Amino acid sequence: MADAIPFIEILGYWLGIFLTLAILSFLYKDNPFYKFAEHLFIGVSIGYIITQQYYDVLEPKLVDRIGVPAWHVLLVVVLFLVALGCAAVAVRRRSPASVATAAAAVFLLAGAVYSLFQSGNHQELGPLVSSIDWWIGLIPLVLCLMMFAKSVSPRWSWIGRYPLAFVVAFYAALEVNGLVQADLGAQMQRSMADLDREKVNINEATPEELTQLPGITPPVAREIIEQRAEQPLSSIDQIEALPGLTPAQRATIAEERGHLIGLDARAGTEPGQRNWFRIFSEVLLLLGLLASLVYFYFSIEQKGAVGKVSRFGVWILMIGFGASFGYTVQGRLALAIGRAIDVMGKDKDPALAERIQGPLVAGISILIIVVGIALWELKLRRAGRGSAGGPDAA
Amino acid sequence: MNLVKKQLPLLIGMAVGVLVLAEFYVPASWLDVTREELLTFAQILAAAAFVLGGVNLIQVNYPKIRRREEDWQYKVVLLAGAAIMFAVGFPWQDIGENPSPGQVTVVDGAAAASGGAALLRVEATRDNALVKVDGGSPQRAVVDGRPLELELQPGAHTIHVYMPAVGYGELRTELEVAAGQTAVARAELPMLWGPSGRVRTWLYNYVFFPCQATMFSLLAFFIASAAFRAFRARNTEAALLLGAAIIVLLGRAPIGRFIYDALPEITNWIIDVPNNAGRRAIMMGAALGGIVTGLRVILGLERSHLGSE
Amino acid sequence: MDKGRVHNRPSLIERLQGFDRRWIFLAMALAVVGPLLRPCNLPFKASPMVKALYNTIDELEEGDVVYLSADLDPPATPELEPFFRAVVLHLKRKNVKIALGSTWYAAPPLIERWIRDVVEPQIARPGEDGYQGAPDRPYRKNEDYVWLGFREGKQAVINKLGSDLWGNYDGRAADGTPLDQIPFMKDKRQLDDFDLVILLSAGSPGAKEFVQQVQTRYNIPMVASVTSVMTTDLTPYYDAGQLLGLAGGMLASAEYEQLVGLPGLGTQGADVLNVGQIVVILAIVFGNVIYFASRRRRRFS
Amino acid sequence: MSAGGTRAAAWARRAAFLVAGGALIALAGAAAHNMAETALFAPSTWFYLLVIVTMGVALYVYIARIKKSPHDVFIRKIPGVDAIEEAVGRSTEMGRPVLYVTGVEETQNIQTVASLLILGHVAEMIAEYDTDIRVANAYPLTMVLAEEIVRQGYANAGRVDAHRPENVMFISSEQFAFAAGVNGLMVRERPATNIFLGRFFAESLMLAETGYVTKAIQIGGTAEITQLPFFVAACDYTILGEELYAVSAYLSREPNLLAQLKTTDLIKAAVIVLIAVGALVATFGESLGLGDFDLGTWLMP
Repeated sequence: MADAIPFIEILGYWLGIFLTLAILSFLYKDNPFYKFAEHLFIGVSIGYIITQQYYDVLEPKLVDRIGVPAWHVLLVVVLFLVALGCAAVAVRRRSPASVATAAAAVFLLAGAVYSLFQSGNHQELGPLVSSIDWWIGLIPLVLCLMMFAKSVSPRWSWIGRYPLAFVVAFYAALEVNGLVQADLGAQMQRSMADLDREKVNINEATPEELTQLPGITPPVAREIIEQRAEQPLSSIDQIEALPGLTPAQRATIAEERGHLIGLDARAGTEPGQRNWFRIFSEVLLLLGLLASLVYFYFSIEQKGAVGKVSRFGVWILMIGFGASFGYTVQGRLALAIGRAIDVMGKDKDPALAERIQGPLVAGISILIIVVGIALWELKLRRAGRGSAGGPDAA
Repeated sequence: MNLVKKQLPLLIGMAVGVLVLAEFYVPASWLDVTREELLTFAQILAAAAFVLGGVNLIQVNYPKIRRREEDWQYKVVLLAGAAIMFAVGFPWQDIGENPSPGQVTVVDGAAAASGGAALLRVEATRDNALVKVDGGSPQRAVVDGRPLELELQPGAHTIHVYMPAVGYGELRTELEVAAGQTAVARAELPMLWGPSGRVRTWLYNYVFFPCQATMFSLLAFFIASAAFRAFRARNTEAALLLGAAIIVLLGRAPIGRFIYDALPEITNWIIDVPNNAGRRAIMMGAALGGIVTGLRVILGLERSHLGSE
Repeated sequence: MDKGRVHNRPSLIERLQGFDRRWIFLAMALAVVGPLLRPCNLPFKASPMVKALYNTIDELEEGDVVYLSADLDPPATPELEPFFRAVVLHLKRKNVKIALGSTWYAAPPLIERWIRDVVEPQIARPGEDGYQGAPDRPYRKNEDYVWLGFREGKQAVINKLGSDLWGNYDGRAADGTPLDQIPFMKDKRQLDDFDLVILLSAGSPGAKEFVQQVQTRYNIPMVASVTSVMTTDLTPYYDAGQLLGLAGGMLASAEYEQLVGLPGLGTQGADVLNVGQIVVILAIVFGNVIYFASRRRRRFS
Repeated sequence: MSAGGTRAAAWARRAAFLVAGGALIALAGAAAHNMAETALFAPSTWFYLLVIVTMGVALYVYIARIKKSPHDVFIRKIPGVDAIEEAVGRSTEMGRPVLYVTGVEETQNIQTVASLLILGHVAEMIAEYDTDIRVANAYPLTMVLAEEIVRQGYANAGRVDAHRPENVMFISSEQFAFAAGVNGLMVRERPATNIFLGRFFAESLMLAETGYVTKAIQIGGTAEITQLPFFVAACDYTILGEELYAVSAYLSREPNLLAQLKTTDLIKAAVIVLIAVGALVATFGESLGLGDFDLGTWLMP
């Protein structure tokens, strides 16, 4: 049904392709196309964030709970503050103007509160207001308003400390409890494990233990359990030869064999079989962990034996960083691949891709951007400003 | 004023912190209830902070336009983008009467239908509308400028008329027809505004989405150049990092197996053993650091986040 | 003087060091686009962490309910969308109900699109090229799946999911349907009530925060598919049994596609990864060759 | 003023005492009230509570001790810290500003807190050297704090007049818009020193790369481990993970921070010993006559 898709959508795809290339033009240098796309994106994202946060969080959690439109409550709060402020000034200076303003504010406030109760749309407000729950619902509103105080006047910035103190302490407490369990406790527990864990005895193991083994999927595990009920297996080779397996399963198991890290290393047919490579790995895991912890121990100069240990720890850390680097490169590449797939229409229905003509549109966009940048550079050169800075301008 | 300006916020922070901290260790139900409330407050404040961020950005950018600072034209684009996205995010159709997506009426007489069948006529106001009957494959509602007519077996049917794009109302009804009757589905399919509305989704799909994704994809290029120009085996540590990186890069690509068939296994071992050892040490160290910093905030020993007078 | 002039002329190595990096950008662009035009489809096999994830999901039974948290934004789609498609197909084949939620504001329109493209229609049609294994069936909104929407709050929202999922979503789905009218959600009051939690994470808050805030505390069965970048951050959690399976990045998504028999975007991308990664490796090697060569020259002169 | 200040402080202390005492009494009372239905304490959490309480107590003890004799505290040298002053000096010579990026997290993040602490000292250093600073923030709240902290730094150096609030900027909370904004800043203003401290995600590479090209001295530090390889790669000095927290203590010699470092070290030493003992017991327990005793499970049932 690609032909039914409205033209405005196709136009959208074209715009997307153009913006993609406009941003990629940053790779040549910072230029008006990039700046345009960037600013458009920032602007759109601001509008997007505000509306999304309002409809998904502020409306259900704040506005709906109060039961009246937020602006109405806001009005009451503002009027209240005005009245309070004027009253304070009036008491101190005894000025008639502020007395009058305060009186007016109180009058309006009374009106606003009255309308709160009387407004036809919110007849349930009466019982709401009498519940403690409703008043608790006002607290976050007040905190929000306090947060906005600084935007109104820098002199009020101290008001913002209340919500800030709340938020920082709150998240700190959440994080402390999370860290102590997941990142400290659970990791300690894992590190205190038996270094010499025996091979999984396939004649005794539970289905869960079996499926942990390489190449053993739940159906294969069921086969093993059936088989061993009749007669215990005498070697790992027998798994491959189980009668109920599909050729694909058999091929997978054959691929996963291997005495160092494969199936043979992890599974045996008798109790108490040692897995020497596993022991080596577990010991290295433990020593590497302890040495790296020593590196992050700050109360001792890293000389002599301690220095050697922590140097070993740094090596372990660096190998880990290398692994991390490899994964990160892959992730970044995937981002570019994703854009290429999208622009070339490889992820779309062929009929739709036919209508979009991604590569052609990309070519035209590149042409527009190249000509545009050339003209822009020409103009800059005429103006005597030389070439504008870009990522390679050093 | 120091009390109101400094000590009281700190005390509130302490109280909140202790409550949330204690909740995990003390299984008292009132603590649970309090925690739930506080969680909601925190969520609201987090959302409001984003709104504040938007307001601040406008506060920052508007003077730049007024003062005609360098690149002020782009700030206009920025503010216009924000204003448009903000405006289309409001569900305008909710003001006044909500437009209906259409209705189905069943009338007697089905001239074009063969004996014993009923007829469905779809009168869609939009040329691109699609029709699905009983969850089958979609059909265009307007064929060569004429409304689609379909034969229906007598009995109950579900009719779904919709647009092949997001942000329109859709007509989804169940109807019952007898032989010789005609069901007329008038589908208005009004365009919707608001969070899942037409224009907002369009802007998300074709501006927000490609821009954000492309911003990230610049990294693929930067990483290649960093690899060429900055990634050096300056010393043992860097050499180890490099070596592990190259092994993992090869081992985590399909081509690794063709170079040396144990490469994926070696990669898995690097991830499982040295990587996990170092990573776990960092994790535990960071956890300890995080706990103490958190405790300092909760105990009120840390007040830099509140700024100074 | 002559000598000095010779010295002033940039040597090959010095010229290579001043090499305009935009050539590398161009090489990278070609490395990404080229293999898409000419795929070579090298085979690969699933790694243990991905297999563990697959097995965990395979053990679910008909009628089970999973909570799928998609904490991501557009840039994560190349890596996580293939996984989403594959895992949803897997769940649909097993007739498992899905509750979708998110803690990222950038996600909702994206997830709504995925629901339309992947969750609602039938994706594995028998007899169609490329698809292997059983077909799935179309999923109906609020009967087979529910889209709960997005809520802000970083750790707070995750913590809240752990203790009061209904409260977090204010008792209703994203389309406004009250949760107590959705039969399979009736007794799913908190994360612990679900049979499995599947995380698709592109950063923070994400899998790490889920493990910290709820998994360890309530001992919730949890698996995660994350972007490549986050993978090594999370392997200790997998190793310690906090995550029952972990898929990291595009290749892992491709491996999952292979396991469920739905070759798609991930498999397409895995092909391109080969060339891209070789380009990066060559860049590292050449960069270092130049570095060491210039260092030796400096030492001699 | 000072008299009023002390009096207010005294009142504040009294109030704090009252509130804290009241909270404790309330807690105890409510707990007692709840005793009938639930236990006062969840026994399986004893180890976590022990860790937290020990840390809290150790923190106070260390603070008291350090206040008494601040110079007895030993902290090992942290490579990369001395580099900050050197880099600021070079910036002064070149007459170019120092760019300080506080990371892309909000204020509640502990890394952001550490970064802001270090910012205070950097700002003071900069005021003393009479150099310019630019602070880039990803969140409005961070900007608010950073501005006050920089102002305080200038004040400590006695140069409040030189502080310009517009040098502390909110760029964007959209990660990549932020990176692009900071990159633009680097290209335009060409800071001679870039300091990236705090929590960083994918943008670390973009920042460090552009900084590398503008030939700035770069100091990078984050506890976000996935980003460290890039800081190691492209920065002149790297502050690894937890060292970030140590730096703020090292620079300020402030009792609070030193106590924090000492407390972590104390527990860390205990953890090292516990893990070593636990692993040995688990492995050789049977030959030692301990049977199936497992320290890990005993501590955290």
